[in-house]
Amino acid sequence: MTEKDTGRDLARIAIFAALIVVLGMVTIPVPGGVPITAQTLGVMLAGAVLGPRRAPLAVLIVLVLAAVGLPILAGGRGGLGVFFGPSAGYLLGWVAGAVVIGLIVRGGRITWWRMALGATIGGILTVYLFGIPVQALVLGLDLMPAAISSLIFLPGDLLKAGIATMLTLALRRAYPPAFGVHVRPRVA
Amino acid sequence: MCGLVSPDTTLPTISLDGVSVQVDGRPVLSDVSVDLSARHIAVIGANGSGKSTFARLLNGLVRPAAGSVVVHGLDSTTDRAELRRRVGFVFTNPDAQILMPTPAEDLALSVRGKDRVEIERLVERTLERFELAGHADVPASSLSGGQKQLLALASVLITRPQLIVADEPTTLLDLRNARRIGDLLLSQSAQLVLVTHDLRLAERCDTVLLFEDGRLIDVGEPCEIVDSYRRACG
Amino acid sequence: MCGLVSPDTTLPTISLDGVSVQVDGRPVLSDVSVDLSARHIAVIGANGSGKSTFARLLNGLVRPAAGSVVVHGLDSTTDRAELRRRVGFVFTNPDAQILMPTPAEDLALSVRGKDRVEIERLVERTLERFELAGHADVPASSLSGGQKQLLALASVLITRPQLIVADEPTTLLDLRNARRIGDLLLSQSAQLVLVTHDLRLAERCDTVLLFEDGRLIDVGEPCEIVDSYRRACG
Amino acid sequence: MILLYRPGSSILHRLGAGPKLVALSVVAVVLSIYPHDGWSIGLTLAGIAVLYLVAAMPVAVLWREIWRLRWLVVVLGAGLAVFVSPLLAVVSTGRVVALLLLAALLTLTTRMADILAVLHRLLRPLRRRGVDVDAVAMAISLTIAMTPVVASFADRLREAQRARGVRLGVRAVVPLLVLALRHADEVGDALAARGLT
Ligand SMILES: Nc1ncnc2c1ncn2[C@@H]1O[C@H](COP(=O)(O)OP(=O)(O)OP(=O)(O)O)[C@@H](O)[C@H]1O
Ligand SMILES: Nc1ncnc2c1ncn2[C@@H]1O[C@H](COP(=O)(O)OP(=O)(O)OP(=O)(O)O)[C@@H](O)[C@H]1O
Ligand SMILES: O=C(O)CCCC[C@@H]1SC[C@@H]2NC(=O)N[C@@H]21
Ligand SMILES: [Mg+2]
Ligand SMILES: [Mg+2]
Repeated sequence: MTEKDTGRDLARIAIFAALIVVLGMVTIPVPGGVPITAQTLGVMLAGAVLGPRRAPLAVLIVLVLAAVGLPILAGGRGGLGVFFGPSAGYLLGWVAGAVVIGLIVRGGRITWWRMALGATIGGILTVYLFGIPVQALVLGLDLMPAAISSLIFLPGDLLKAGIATMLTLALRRAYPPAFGVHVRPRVA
Repeated sequence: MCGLVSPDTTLPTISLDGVSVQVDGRPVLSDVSVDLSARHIAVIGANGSGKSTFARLLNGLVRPAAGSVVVHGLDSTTDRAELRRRVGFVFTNPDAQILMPTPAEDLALSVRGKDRVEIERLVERTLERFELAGHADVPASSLSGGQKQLLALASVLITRPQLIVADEPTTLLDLRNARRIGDLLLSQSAQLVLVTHDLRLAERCDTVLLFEDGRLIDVGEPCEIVDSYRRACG
Repeated sequence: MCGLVSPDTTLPTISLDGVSVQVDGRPVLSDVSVDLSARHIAVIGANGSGKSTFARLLNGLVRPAAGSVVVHGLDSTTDRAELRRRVGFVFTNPDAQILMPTPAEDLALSVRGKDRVEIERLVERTLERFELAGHADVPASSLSGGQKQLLALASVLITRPQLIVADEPTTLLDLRNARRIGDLLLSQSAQLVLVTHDLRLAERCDTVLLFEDGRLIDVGEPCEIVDSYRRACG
Repeated sequence: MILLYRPGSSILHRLGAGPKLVALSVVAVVLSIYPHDGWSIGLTLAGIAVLYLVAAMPVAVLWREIWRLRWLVVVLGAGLAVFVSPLLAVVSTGRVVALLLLAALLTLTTRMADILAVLHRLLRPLRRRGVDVDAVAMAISLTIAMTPVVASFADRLREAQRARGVRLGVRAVVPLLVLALRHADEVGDALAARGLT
């Protein structure tokens, strides 16, 4: 089966979008209006499993659904207001981050160091790169204080990167077809 | 109850000729050749014997590594799009087959492309026929198992397929729901290929195919084949 | 084959007293009272009648809104941890029950806490007993349906439970695999509560419970109850 | 967590999804840039409460939506009150709460199908840039259909762990991913079988 498998592609994109939505239930609110959320773990996993082309699409779907008002972001938030809020940059960063993770992780054989690198550079660095300036802008802060205040996310995000690495490697053992779309599932 | 109906030769034919299927280089179906023109065709056999693979050949979900599959005059590799318009496929697990958030939307999806009024009329009528009218706009995930399978079936039948392929559509259901879905499938005017572990249901068909280890080992009268399968299982 | 075994009163008892269960304020089980000390207990009834809810009460997966559930002397609300150590639960879909990447790891998970050598010995022996030795370290997701259900069962039996609760463990299986799992369950020394749509299998038990619409409407001799259920289904 | 629609016949229910979305975005922008004080925020929130009444929502629904935001209010409000000023705390928190309550009102009064139709229309111009708009629309509705399924997988795995008396913690995400991916592949086949790809 070598043909392009659009159905599988679409369904996998959608399932990761759904997974990111579900992970929104795990959250810790933080002063400053940007929550700590397990959704970033979902972004890292999407990048690793879906790759650089499809992963950002899954994230974009989450953002579109949030934009039309569905309460799917951390803490049951949604609506266009979010995209004018302090966390808007981070949300954009998720899209870029998913691409970067995909590029790094799927650039060769999946290994722990590749995954750890991808999650750190794509899932943390890239996201902050978009998130901190926008947060500074919205809250009327300077770049430096904004950057320092977002250090509060770093321990959690490093932990999530570690977890994402462990999960990806375990998933490769548990379900190898996860990393190639052209194997059909066992049917009933 | 068994084997009284003779094959209806006015029905179009399903022909497999020397068909083999491989997954990851491993053969899962070997050299299957058969011509089928009965109205109701049951497919039985052990887990992993190749039943689902056979069913999925019939609308091009699986491609043969060798041989040809011709369904109602359409080649399953070259005329796949047209084939899928004519073949309706019912899966075991309705959860995977219900693609839209609500029953009404899921049915509308099946008949998209028609004009709005026509779609609404069709959807409404179909919902009524399957006793789902009261659930048109609830989340599909909140339906009961039987209702979900009814909806999955409705979304296939609403397109008036010429051939229905159903892969164990009753396994998750209780006696009454299973009978209901079985009756519904057998009462359609379309030709039916029914994969099932329910041997009683198989006996209600006109022809039975028995698979073993990726080979089609027997075709014929329901009673005979079902009995020989029962005996083989000890 | 049917109803010849009298209840074995030396077995410990499962007692429900005026048990009701609500989900989202809707009653899904109403006022169930029953004392069970038979060895093999089957539970039958339509989709949504409350069978799974009943099964899940027995190890505290579901909490009663009213009434009490006492299993082998342990109250299901106050002694839940101990209860779960003694009750093994087999789900319909093994995919949701297999928690680790490979069969060996999954079995080891069930007996974690023992010392390493002991665990390895137990895992190895169990894999052999269930004919899974050749698959110890392959992805569990690549096993066949029958093998997965065997693994799920193995991961429960390896803990030597005193009571096995199985919720339709054979629905996804073919005749031979279903019989095999059925035989395995019935041959254990533990007490067994078996939810099933397979009425033949139910008839092989010592007592049958029939549920309808969230109520326990009948308890007794397998043949009688199964027959009355068959008749009710038309 | 999705599909909160509450059927009704109020004017807000009957208003088209498109106009509602436009109104929501305009209000979002205005609320964000208008230099609020305590009074204007109070008025805004009161106005939103009135809108809930106009939509014939029971007070319990409004309360549920507010309750859902409790942590946000406490943390954001307390943080700003301590570190900046009480007035700013009231204004900023009030602004965020107002926006989220409005968004919730939109989902409460609009069918998912109508929202999806508007999305489809919004995406249409992208077709000229070579985007397969139907595929995008399909992926979006699939996501909505799949979210409760993924949540139910998580529930089932939680039960399986409890039944086996084990706690996997984050490791439980592995079987969750397996179930989810397998489900996705089945859905992909169903899409193909229904001639949708
Ligand atoms: N995605 C897959 N990867 C590997 N092997 C597969 C895959 N799908 C099917 N197979 C193999 O193909 C063979 C035939 O499978 P098939 O699903 O057709 O059997 P079946 O008769 O439908 O079984 P069941 O009664 O369990 O549904 C089996 O050996 C199975 O293991
Ligand atoms: N988590 C839940 N949320 C909502 N309703 C539920 C839930 N669990 C069970 N129910 C409802 O409780 C009732 C009994 O369900 P239960 O699963 O016990 O039925 P069952 O007899 O096991 O059916 P089946 O044969 O389909 O497995 C049903 O009406 C069902 O819809
Ligand atoms: O829900 C939102 O509005 C967006 C939340 C963004 C959270 C950012 S992403 C990077 C950092 N890590 C976290 O856990 N939270 C922040
Ligand atoms: Mg099959
Ligand atoms: Mg059940």
